[in-house]
Amino acid sequence: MSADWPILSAVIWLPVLGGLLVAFSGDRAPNVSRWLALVVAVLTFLLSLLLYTGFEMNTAAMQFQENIPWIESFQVNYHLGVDGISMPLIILTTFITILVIIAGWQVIQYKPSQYMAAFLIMEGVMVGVFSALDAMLFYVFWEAMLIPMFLIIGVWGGPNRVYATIKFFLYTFLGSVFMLVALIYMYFQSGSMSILDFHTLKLGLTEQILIFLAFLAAFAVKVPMWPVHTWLPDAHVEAPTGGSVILAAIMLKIGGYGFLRFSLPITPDASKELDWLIIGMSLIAVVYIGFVALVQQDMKKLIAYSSIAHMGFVTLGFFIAFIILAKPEVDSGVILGMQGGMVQMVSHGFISAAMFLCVGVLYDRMHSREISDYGGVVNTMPWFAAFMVFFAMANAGLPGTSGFVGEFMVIVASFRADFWLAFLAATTLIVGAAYTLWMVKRVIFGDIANDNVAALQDINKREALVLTSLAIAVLVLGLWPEPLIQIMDASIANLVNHIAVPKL
Amino acid sequence: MISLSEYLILGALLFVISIAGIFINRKNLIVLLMCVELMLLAVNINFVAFSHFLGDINGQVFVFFILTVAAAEAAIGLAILIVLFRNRRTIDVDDLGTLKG
Amino acid sequence: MDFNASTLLLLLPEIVLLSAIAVILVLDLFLDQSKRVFTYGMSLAALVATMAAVMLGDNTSQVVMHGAYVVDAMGSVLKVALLSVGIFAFIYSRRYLSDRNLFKGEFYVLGLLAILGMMIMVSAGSFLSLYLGLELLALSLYALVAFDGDSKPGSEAAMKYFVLGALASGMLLYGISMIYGATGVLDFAGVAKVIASGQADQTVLTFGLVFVLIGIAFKFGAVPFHMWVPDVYQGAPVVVTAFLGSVPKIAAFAMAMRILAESMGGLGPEMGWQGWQGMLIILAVLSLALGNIVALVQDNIKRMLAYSTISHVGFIFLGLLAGGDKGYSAAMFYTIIYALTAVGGFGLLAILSRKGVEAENLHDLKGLNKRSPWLAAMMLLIVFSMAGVPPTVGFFAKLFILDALVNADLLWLALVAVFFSVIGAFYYLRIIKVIYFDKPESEEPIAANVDARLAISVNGLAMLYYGIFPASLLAVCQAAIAAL
Amino acid sequence: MSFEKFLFYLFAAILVGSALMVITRRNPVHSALFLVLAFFNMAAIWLLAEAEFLAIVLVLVYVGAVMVLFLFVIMMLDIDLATVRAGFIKHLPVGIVVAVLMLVEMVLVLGPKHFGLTKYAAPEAAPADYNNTAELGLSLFTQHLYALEIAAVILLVAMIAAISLTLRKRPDSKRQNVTRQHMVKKKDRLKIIKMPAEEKG
Amino acid sequence: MEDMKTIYLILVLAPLAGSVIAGLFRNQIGKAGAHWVTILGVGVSFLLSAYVFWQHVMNGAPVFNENLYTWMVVDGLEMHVGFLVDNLTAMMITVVTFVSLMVHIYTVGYMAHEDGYQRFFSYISLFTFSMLMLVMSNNFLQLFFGWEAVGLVSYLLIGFYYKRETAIFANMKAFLVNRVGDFGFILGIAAIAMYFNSLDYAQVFSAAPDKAGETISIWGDSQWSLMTVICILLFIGAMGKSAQMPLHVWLPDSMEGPTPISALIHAATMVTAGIFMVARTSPLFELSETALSFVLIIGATTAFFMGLIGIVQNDIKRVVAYSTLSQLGYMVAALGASAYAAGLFHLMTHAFFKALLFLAAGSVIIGMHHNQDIRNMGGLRKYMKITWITALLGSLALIGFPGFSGFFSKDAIIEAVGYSQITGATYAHWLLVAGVFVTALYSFRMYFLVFHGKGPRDEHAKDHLKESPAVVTVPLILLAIPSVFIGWFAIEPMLFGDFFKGVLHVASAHDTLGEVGKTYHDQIGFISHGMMMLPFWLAMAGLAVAWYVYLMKPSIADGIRSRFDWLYRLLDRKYGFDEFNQAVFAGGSLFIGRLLWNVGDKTVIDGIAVNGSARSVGVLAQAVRWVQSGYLYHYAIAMILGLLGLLFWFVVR
Repeated sequence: MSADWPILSAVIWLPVLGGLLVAFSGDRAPNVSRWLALVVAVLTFLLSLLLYTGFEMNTAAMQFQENIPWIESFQVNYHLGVDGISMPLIILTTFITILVIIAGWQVIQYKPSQYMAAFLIMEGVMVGVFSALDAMLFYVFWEAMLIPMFLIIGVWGGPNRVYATIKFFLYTFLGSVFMLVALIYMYFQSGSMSILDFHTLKLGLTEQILIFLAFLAAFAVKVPMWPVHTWLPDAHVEAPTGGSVILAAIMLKIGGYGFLRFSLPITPDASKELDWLIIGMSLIAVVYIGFVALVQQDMKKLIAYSSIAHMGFVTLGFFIAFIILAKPEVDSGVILGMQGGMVQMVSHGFISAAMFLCVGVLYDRMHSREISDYGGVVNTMPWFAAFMVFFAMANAGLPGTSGFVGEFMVIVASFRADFWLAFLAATTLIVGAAYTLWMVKRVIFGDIANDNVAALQDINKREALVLTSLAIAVLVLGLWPEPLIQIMDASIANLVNHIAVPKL
Repeated sequence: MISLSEYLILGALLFVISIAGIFINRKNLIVLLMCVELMLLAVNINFVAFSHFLGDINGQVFVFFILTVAAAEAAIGLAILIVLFRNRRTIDVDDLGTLKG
Repeated sequence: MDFNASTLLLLLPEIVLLSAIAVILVLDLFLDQSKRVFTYGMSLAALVATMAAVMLGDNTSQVVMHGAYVVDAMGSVLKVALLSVGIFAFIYSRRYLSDRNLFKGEFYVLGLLAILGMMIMVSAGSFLSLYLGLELLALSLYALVAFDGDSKPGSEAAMKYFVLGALASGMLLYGISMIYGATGVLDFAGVAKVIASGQADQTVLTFGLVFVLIGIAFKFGAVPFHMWVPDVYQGAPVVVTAFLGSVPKIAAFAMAMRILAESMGGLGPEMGWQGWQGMLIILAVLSLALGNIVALVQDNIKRMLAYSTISHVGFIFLGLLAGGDKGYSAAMFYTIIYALTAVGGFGLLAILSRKGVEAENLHDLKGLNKRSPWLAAMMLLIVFSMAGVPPTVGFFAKLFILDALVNADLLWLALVAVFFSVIGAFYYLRIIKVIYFDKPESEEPIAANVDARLAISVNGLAMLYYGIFPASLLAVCQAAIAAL
Repeated sequence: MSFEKFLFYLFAAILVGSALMVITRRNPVHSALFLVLAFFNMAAIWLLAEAEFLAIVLVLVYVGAVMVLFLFVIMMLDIDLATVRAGFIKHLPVGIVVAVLMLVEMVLVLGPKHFGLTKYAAPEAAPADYNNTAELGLSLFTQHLYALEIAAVILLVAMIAAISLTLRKRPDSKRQNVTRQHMVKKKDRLKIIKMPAEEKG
Repeated sequence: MEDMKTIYLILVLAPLAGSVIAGLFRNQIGKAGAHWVTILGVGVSFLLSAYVFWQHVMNGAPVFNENLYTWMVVDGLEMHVGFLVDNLTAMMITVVTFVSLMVHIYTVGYMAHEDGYQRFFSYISLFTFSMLMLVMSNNFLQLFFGWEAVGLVSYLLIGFYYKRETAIFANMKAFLVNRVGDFGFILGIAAIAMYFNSLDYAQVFSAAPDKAGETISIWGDSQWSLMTVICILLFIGAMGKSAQMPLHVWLPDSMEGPTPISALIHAATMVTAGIFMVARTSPLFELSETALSFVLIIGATTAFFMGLIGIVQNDIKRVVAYSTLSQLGYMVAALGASAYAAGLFHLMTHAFFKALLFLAAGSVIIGMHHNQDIRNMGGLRKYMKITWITALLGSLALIGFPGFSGFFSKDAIIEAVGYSQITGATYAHWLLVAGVFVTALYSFRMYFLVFHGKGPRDEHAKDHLKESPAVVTVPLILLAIPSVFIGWFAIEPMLFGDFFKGVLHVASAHDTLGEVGKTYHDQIGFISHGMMMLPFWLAMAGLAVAWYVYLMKPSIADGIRSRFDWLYRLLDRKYGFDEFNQAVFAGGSLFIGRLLWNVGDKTVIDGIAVNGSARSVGVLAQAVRWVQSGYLYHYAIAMILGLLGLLFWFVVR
């Protein structure tokens, strides 16, 4: 389906231009900037909903396509389009952005207009990443994300922000440049920069493996996968709440999305050849990182590590496909795993956002993220505590919340691959609950730990609004994931059919 | 007869001497400038020799321009030297070490 | 004799510029210091007029003046580029110079003469005119570096620049003499013809080539012929650095193209490690490595940007050595963009410098975002463009180079290049860091003239504009290279 | 060995020797003078290569102008000779090694293998009516007109640069302004002040 | 069927509605509003349950199995949310809603002066909803949902007194230990999903016999029976929820929650979810004798050894808690012996009498002003008549005094296990028999210490001792009725009739209840038969010993304690499970976590790889920088060396 008017472009450029406008509005009248930003964000969200309403579920083809030449001599086109894989992520992006803007309403007093602008620009660029069908366009958006994020963490971040931002930037930059070389290489092999053309490009195994590794460098850093994950805790700890939210809720997803859009379809044979690597890294993420999360003293660090562990499920879900495909006696589970990974991404988008917002709520009041500075918050902030416990439970994968769905699907799927894969993956039930609940216990429960806690005010209406909307999202997705599954079904099935056929 | 090779090796000798001069003269910028003149001389002999052996006047024309430029260069070089000396009261190369790293 | 009046028409840009220089030189003598701005205005007008002459002129490929002067599209494009970058450099200089009692006509005259030298280099058709253009440029630059006669670093830098520059031009001449000896001609087309015929002694040619290449490498500032770059960039007044760090790169590119591609093309990429491709590979890799690594530990921005220049030169070399239309046009694109970027970066430093205070250390940029968000944003764009982060144009410049490398089966070089780019990103981030993350040391607002503000805005936004629409400039470059 | 060759080697030997002197002399004045000697010998060698005009120009321009300029500057800048040679010996070995290596590499290329008489036969002596100067002049003003113009500009640059660099208005130096001296009027110099007569007290 | 569907929906959602209202609008509706709205919700549920029970059991309504909505369909695997209502479900929902209703009413009195009153009601209503979802599910997924949801509520309620460090430690412990069980459970579900490609009970059960012979390779080439693997995995889940050794450790600690919770969740309903689940999946368990043996041994072991600990406990609630553990062991053992009906039967009777005992204990605690140490009590029968009587009835039911409900269910289990032929049956049988003595001993030890003897040792408490209010005592009475009588009425249909026909599958080889049934004629006959068996006499002996040792001659108790000091300490430390877990699992995890963090993340990845490479680049930069010395001759030599190098490389070579 091709829309009569370029919805995708609108969803990309409206926030970008709106962001520039907000930045220009300056800080003389901060409320104007804030409202302007909110209006832009809401409009963008509404626009993005058109993608859902106009979406055709039963096809794997790209929809809402726009294709105009950009750099003709390189066959680089401004080619946009969405399928069932990218569309939910776009809506997630536009949704979360609204929350981020509301969450930063009062908290951000230093240059609020730039803050809001950075997030809006970030939003547009991230939507661009999800909707780009041209590899170069994708890469441009991909890298362009770094700039606003770098500033968000650096300008509004914590005391150690310089180390964190530079680490964040260099890590991701290092990862992605190798992807760039791979893209260029494929451009010469195919004579086109279209991702869809790459999908059908015939490549030898060695080529595929090298390309796969280049992609891996980019996506593994973004996801992030062990052992290239250490930027994430640092970045999260230093980032302002909104930055953490966007980072966890969306930017990490871009890595996972990259696997689906690039690694798997372009280099299926290499993916198959190296599936053990990814699966190994994923399981290490789940188990190792789980244990590491357990001993964190800093709430944000803990949640950051928890994010890494949860993202391990995503990559696991994607790559067990090859083990299942290699087992002739098992005839299903591939789609289940991939869908599981996707659901996990969306769900983690909500939950991690909520968790970081919760920490943000506390941080705004006490200016500390140390678990030991808290204790008995429930006494003074009962409503907040309710939210926090709810999201903690979702984080621990409680059925009925979205956190369960993806994990469940991936575990079920990985069982089909191998008992021990499922076994190790399922340890998250225990470890994930352990670190989450232990934190909740130390922060929320108990007697009032100190005078600061005693002076806490419960959440205000704005915070409640943000947390409530996330809670609803988490619940709805947990109780009825079918609509999301339906959106993705055709695209995932198509992808699975595609990777099942060797390219060699 | 004098072969081209002999001219060229003479040029090479001058060239090498000028290079060595630049390296071993650490105390006096003026000698450095003279070394540069020596190097241009080495080049010029090449051109003259080639011009002679190729029977082509262009080589000599080139030398003519090199001489012109070298004169201009010397003027500017010495002017800079004077500025430098005015500022620092020395033309010791070893003292030209504030810009580094 | 192929000389007639219409030939002069082809030389019109140079003639216009030279006439303007003469007029300005004389008029300036009669101007009071208070009216010196008139010289400035005339200089800009001269540049604009020259640019108009270039643009309106015929640029179909032809060789005139007995092979000394080449008219072609590449020449025109490069001339326009260096004139425009020159305009930026002039605009940034005004307030800086007048704050320091350096606002003299000589500055602009020397600058214009340097530009004239570069234009001569750009359209040089023989080694002779190239050499003369080069010397015209170099002599003007030596003088400009020492322009602030009371500056100790300035005179030191000028001396170093002069000695090393003379050494390099000596080597270049030695190389030219060898090539002349091997081929018997001095014009590029003739050399190319002799090489193509296979009559020339290969060893002698290569021998000459090494020396010539050193001349080119020196002009660019490629490792190990880069030693002057940091010292001169740091020592020269920042407005001179802005000029010298940007425009001459375009001329150097032209020089490289004329010598390597046009005349010595036969020793080019198809010869692989036997020809200049191999030499450039060595220089490029060294430049990328050294430039990026040493820049990491610099606190003086001018010096940091100097090392950054060295690394960018590595990239330009990569494009050149990749060869072919793709490689040359990528290198051309890169060079033009780099010049534009560099002039913006140094220009901003000039804007930030106040009377008696040089903005040249990293901490001088502290909290710029707080003091002037707009200037900070422009610097952000410029720095990210240098780092090669999309959507700034620096990314596409690098992309096209990488593309050319992959095309030339030099994938490993592409990987080396991107690897060092990542290392290099670190020091660019340091600049962004001080601008955005740090608290300003003084809240004093930045006093910049309207013209400088306008120029820096155009300059910064150009990074973004060409980043979003790189195709236009790229097409121009490709067309120019294709017409060679 | 032909006479020509003998002359060549003689001049070459003096040339190289004086070049070595240039770089090794403690006193820059001596260096400059040896450089002059080198130029003279070079001029002689050029004569052997039938570049008469250039040989003359070298002597006239270089010895007559440039070297005088050098000497002038050396005299002007009062240089402390005692420190000038320090460290010379220390760096000499490195310099020699580099120079020898360099020379070996160059000679390998420039040797008879590539430039011997078999490759480049010695040219016939020019006919008697051959006028090197005229030939050069003809070439310069036709074929190399463009270059000549550029050369002119280069000289202009040298002029501007040298003047702008060295000419400085010192704020503390006192200078006459002749125009203003001429324009001076009586009333500028003399002021008549009317004072009331003193009263005797 | 549509109307039934509506009824089921209302039945499930009414408590949820009550919970949400009480939770979200707690300030608006106030305390009274909270308990009214939730009691109303649960009351509706109970009435509808009773109706459903009547419809199914009395009127023989057909089994209801319908999906409400599709949770998701992916990769050919359909997952729905739906209800399966048969006799088993009907019995479960009736028990659950009845006990829940009682607890709701009781709570009005028990919690009257506590903070978080509304929150409490919200929680227990939510629990009722979750439990109903669990038992009414027609598929494994929804079962798991309810399974975890009750776990969540249990977590919330154990930590109800969130200021108390022990409470919030206990609730985390409970959740985590349950998670260990769920870990197995979810793997079991995954296995089912893989081999049956469905999670629907009906589909799985009907396909199960075909899969009986399948094997699964887990480690190397060794082949395991698929059914054994699935069943053991599922049972691990049950071990967590139903607190079987070694996953029992959370249950005693869960007594940190308010007493009504102990009654509702940690005695009557939630902890029996494991029993329910195994019974529900009996078609699978019947296919694996290995799994059944495993179940049997675990159950019997829990039954005996946990009972032993009950003897040395002094906290009134903990005694009951260990009793619960022990009784759960009995139920599990019944399952292991394929006497599912007996297990469920005991589940039901236990639900009543254990809820009764807990609530009675709660009543005592109210009377004693939250002093829970039985050594401080005594002679309470004088002050709290109703509590005393009902507690006595409950205790008698617990020890299996003939005629009481517990007698029927427990005797049936012991007999059934006696008939079992599978591996470990003999071991299990003897432990269960011995357990009867232990049960009687700890039950009546507590009873005598609390209600008999010379009045409270705490003189201060004496002054305030009085009977609890009606909201407390009425539920006691209401619970006492079924505790006494339900066995009499239910034994015949449930154990030997066709109450569970079509619900529970018992392979003919395992039909132990059938063996028991051969000697069964009627209730009187069963009682008289039972009174001739060893368990009855052991129970009486236990009662007598308790009377003698704790009431008549307390010095004997001390003597025994000092004589068997090692045993006492072993029991007092609960065999060291807690210490072991704390040291090995909690401590080990933290140790591993710190190790991985400090060594793995901080030192190797960040320290060496990331910062190390940054540092080495910096060192390199400094080194190269040193070459840029500022001296002209160095610069020149660099150029010359460059020239030399290039010449050497390209010309001379």
